[in-house]
Amino acid sequence: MYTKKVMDHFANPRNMGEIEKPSGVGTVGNAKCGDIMRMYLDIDENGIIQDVKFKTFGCGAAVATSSIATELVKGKTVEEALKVTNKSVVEALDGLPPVKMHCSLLAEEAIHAALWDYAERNGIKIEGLKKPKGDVHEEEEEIVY
Amino acid sequence: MYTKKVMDHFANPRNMGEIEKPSGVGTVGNAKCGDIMRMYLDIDENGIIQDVKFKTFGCGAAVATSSIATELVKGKTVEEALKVTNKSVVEALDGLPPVKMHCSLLAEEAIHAALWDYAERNGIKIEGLKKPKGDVHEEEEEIVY
Amino acid sequence: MEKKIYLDNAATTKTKPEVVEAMLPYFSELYGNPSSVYEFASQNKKALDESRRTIANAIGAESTEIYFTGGGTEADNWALIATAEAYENKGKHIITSKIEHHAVLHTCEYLQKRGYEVTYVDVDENGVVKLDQLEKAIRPTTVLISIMFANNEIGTIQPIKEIGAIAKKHKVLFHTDAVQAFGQLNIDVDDLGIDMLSASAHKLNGPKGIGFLYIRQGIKIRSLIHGGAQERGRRAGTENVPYAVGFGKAVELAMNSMEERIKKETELRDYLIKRVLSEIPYTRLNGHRTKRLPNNANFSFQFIEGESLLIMLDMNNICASSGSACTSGSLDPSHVLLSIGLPHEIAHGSLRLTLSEENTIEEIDYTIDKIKETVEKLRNMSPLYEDFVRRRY
Amino acid sequence: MEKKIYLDNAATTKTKPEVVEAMLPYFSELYGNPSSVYEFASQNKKALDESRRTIANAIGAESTEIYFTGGGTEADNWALIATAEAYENKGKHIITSKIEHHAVLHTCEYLQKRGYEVTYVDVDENGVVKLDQLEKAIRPTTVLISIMFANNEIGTIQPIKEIGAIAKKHKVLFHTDAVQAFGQLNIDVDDLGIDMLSASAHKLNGPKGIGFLYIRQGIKIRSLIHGGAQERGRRAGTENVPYAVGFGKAVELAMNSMEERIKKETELRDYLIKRVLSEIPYTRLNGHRTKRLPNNANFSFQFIEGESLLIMLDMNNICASSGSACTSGSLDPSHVLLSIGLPHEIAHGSLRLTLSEENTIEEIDYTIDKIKETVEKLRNMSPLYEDFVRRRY
Ligand SMILES: Cc1ncc(COP(=O)(O)O)c(C=O)c1O
Ligand SMILES: Cc1ncc(COP(=O)(O)O)c(C=O)c1O
Repeated sequence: MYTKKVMDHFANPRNMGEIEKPSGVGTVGNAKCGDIMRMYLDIDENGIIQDVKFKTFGCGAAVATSSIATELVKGKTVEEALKVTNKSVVEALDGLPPVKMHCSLLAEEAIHAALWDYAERNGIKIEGLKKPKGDVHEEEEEIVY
Repeated sequence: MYTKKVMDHFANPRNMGEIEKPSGVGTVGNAKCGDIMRMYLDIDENGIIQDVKFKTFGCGAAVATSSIATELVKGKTVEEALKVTNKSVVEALDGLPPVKMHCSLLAEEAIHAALWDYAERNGIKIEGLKKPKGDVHEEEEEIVY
Repeated sequence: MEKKIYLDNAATTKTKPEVVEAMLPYFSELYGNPSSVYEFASQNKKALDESRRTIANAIGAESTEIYFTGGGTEADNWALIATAEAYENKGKHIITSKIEHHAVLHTCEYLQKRGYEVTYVDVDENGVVKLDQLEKAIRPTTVLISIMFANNEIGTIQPIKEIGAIAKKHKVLFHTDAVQAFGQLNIDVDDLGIDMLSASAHKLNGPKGIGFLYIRQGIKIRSLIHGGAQERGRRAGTENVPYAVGFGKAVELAMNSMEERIKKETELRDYLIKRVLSEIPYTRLNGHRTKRLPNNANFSFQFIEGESLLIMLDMNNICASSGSACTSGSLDPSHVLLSIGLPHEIAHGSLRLTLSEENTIEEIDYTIDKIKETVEKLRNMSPLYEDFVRRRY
Repeated sequence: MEKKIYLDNAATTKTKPEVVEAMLPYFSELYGNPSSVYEFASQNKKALDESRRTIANAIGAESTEIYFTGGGTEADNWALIATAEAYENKGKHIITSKIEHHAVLHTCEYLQKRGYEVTYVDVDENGVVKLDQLEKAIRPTTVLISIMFANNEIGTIQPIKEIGAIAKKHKVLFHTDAVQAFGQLNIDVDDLGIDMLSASAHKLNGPKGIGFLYIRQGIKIRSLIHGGAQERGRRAGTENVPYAVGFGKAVELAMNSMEERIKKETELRDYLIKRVLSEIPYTRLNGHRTKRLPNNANFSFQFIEGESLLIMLDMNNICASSGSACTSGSLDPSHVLLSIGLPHEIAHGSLRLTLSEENTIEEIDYTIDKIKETVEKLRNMSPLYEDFVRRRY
C-alpha cells in the first residue's frame, strides 16, 4: 500500500520531537478526521529555518508526510518554505495512495500554520501566507476511563 | 435419482411391444407434458388378462411405471386390474422422485383407458370405471425437417 | 467404453489441475483478507489484481472495469437489477430475447413484478435474434438491451456487433451474458460496443462459484450485494482469493489455447453433426449451422423423449444433457427450443453434446454408435413412432 | 519473532488443510454439475446434501432449511431484501441495531432508498442492544428484526434468546447475522427463536466465498439471485460444490473442537486483556467484559491512531486489525466504537486482536511487549499526548 520511502519515514521519522523555545508552532487537523500535525520552527534572524520538529497523531502516511515535510523546509528561508506544497511532499515520498492524499495537504498546512505563528509573534507579514484554519483543541472531546 | 427397481424396469422393460388383435387399447398423456403411454390388453372370455403390452414415449420413470404396471395386471381379472392404483405402482418400484409422481398416475390411467376400450368393444359396463380423458392425437403438432 | 465420456462442457467443465495448483497457496498459506493493512494480506490483494488484469486483457478492458462476483448468475442479476434501479429516471423499460438463460429471464420477471417493463424479442428458426424487431422495440424509456453472446442450449452466436451498434445509436446500454462465449470466442468489448458483460469461471475450466461483471468506465450502476467496500465499493463480501486466482489462470490457459481449440473442436463438432444427421433418420440439428459455438451440437430425435435417451447414454458412460442443467428435473420443455419453433414433442426429444479439447474422435464415434442404438430402441418403444409408421404404410 | 503471529481471525481464518483435502476431489475429478441427470454428477449432489446436513445439525435445523450463498454478505442481503419484498403487504418497517456489520447496515440504507423504513436501535456502553428500545420500536408494520449474534469488532454477544422471544411475542420475523458467532458459540435456532441466520465459512477455517442462510420452514421469502432452480429454487447459480464440501468439513471440525477451543481461547484472551489493561496506561477494553466472543479483545489506546499502531505491529510480524477489515482504508472511525460512546480520537486509536486455537502464550506475550513499545513510541510522537502531559503538570 505504501511506497518504500513512506515506510522508511514512518519507521524512522526525521525531526520528530519538540523545540523548547520555538520561533513558531502550528497545529492542524482534528481528531475527528483522525490526523493532527504539529510543527515547531526555529527561525534565525535572517529568516532561515535552522531547526524544525514535528509531532503527529495519525496514520502511517500522516507521520511520513510530516517527517518528509520537515526535511523539505529545514535550512530553507521562510519564502522557500512557503513553496513546499502538498505536491512536493507527495513527490518526495514517491507517491501516496489516493485515500491518503489529504495527509500531504495537512503537512503543507502545518508548515503554513507554524509560519503564521512566527509572523504573528514577530509582527511581520509574510507575502502569500493565509491564516490557518481553527485549531484542533476546540473540537476535542472528553472521555472517562 | 431413481431406485434400483426403476432403473431395472427402465433398462429391461417387461412386456414392451404391441398385441396384434387386442381386446382393448388405451393411450393417455400428451406430448406437451412429455409423456404418452399406450396399453394393449388381451382378455379372455373369463375376463382374465392373458397378455398385456405397452409402448411409452417419456422419461425413465414413465417407461418404468408402464413396465411394472403390465406386470401388476397380467394374469389378473378385470376387477383386480382396476385395483392397481398409482400408489401400488409407486410401491412396486420402491418409490419415485416427487417430480415424477405423475408418471404413476399416467400408468393407472393407461390401464383404465385400455379397459374402457375393452368394455366399449364388448358393449359391457365395468363397475367403477370412468371414461378416459381425450387421446393424445388431438393435440399433435406438425413439424417440417 | 470403460472410461467416462464427458460431453456436457456447457453445463460445467473440469477444473484444470494447473488452475487448482494456482489456487492452492491461497487456502492455508496466503490466507489473509485482502482488505487488511498488513503485508501478509496485501500479497493477496496483489494476486487478486493480477488476475483482474489477465481477465481485463482477455476482453480488451481495463482492470478497473472487472468486478468479481459469485458466479455468472449473480453477474447477470447485477447487470439487470442495478441498471434498472440506477437509470429509473430515464425510464423503466428493458429489452431482452426469448432465449436468454434463466439467470436473465427470471431476473426480468422479478423486475416486472417491481414495475419495470420488459420486451422479449423473438429469434428466427436458427435462434438468431431478430434485429429489426429489436430496434423497433426501443422506446425513449428503454435503459438496457440484454442479449446473450451465445446460447447455452443450441450454441447459436448472436450478432453482437450489430446489437452494440443499435444500442449505441439509440443511446441505450448494452449488456451481454457471455457465460458460454467467454474463453470460447474472441471478444473485444470496445470493438463490439459492449457496455456490460457477464462471465463464469466454471465454463472455461475454472472453479464453480466465481464469475465477473465487466462494467464500462462511466456507467453509474449501484451494487447488487451491499456491505463492505470490496471491489471498489461495488460488490461487498470478503473476496474469494483462491478462486479469483484460479479464474485468472483459467483465462490465461484459455486465451493461449483458443485458436487451436476452436479449430479442433469445430472439426470434431462438424464430424459429429454430419454423422448423426446422415445416419439417424428423423433428426434435426438445432441452432445455426455455422454461427454456433465451436463445441456445441444439439439434436432433436423425433418420437423419443430426452431424459430416457440421457439415462441410456449414461448407462454407457456417456455424460450428456437435454438442455440447460439447471432446469433438468423440470417438466417443461426448453423455452429455447420452443422459441425456435419446435413443437412440444420434438422439443422433448433433444440432446445437447458439448465438447472439450480433451474429447477424441474415438469417443465421438463410440457416442454416435450408442446414440443410434438408443434412439432405435426408444423409437421401438414409442407409441408416437408406431403411429407414424402405421400412417406411412 | 521470525514467524508471523496472526491475530486477525475475525477478519478471516486459515483454511484448514483437512478442509482443503476434503475439497480437492471436487475440482478435477468429481467436477460434474449437481443438476445434471447422469450418475457422475449425482455424486456431487450427494456431497452437497451431506454438507448441508452437517451444517443443519450444527444449529439444530433441518437440512432443507439451509441454503448456500456466495458468502455472509450475500446471506445478509438476502434475508433483509427478500423479507422486505415478501412481506410488503404487512408493512415496510425493519428494526436493526446501530452496530451491525455493513452487510446489514448498507443493505438497510439501500432498502430505505426504495421506500422501506428502518429503525436503528442503540446499544449500551458495552455494545449490548437496548432491549426496551427494541421492543418499543416494533410497529404493526414491522416485518423483521435483524440483530447480529456477536459483534465483529468488539466481540459483544447479544441477548439473542430475549430478542427471539420479543420477536415471537409481536409476531415479527427474527434474523441474526451469526457470521462471527457460528462455529465459536453454541447455537440452536429453535431454542433461541431464530427465523433466519447468516453465516460465512471463512470465519471458521473454511474457504472465502461461501456462506449460508438458514430460513425456517414456512417463511415465504423469494430469491435474491434469480435464475436456475438450484437450492430448492431459492438461490440460482451453479453450486460451488468444492466449497460446500469444505464448509461442511470446517463445520464438522469446529463443532468437534468447540468446547476445548472456547476454553483455551477464553483463557488466552483474558490473560491478554489483563496484561494490556494493567501494563499500558490510558487504555480501555471495548465491548462487554464477559459476554464477548472467546477469541476477541478490542482496546483503545488514548492519544494514538490505529493505523500507525497496526503498521508498526506488522513490522514486528504481528497481524492485527483496527476494526472490520472491509472498511480499513476508509477515513471514518468505526461506527461501532462511536455507538458505544467513544469520542472520535479514542475511536481512532483502537486495536482488535482476535485469536485462534493455534495461538500460544509466547505469541501473546511477545505481542503485548510489542504493543507496549509501540504505544509508547506513538505517544511520544503524538501532539495529543504532549498536550495531555502539559495540562497534567
Ligand atoms: C458480522 C459479519 N457479518 C457479515 C460479514 C460478511 O461476511 P463475508 O465477508 O463472508 O461476506 C462479516 C465479515 O466479513 C462479519 O463479520
Ligand atoms: C448463458 C448462461 N448464463 C448464465 C449462466 C449461469 O452461470 P453460473 O452457473 O455460473 O451462475 C449459465 C450457466 O449456468 C449460462 O450458460
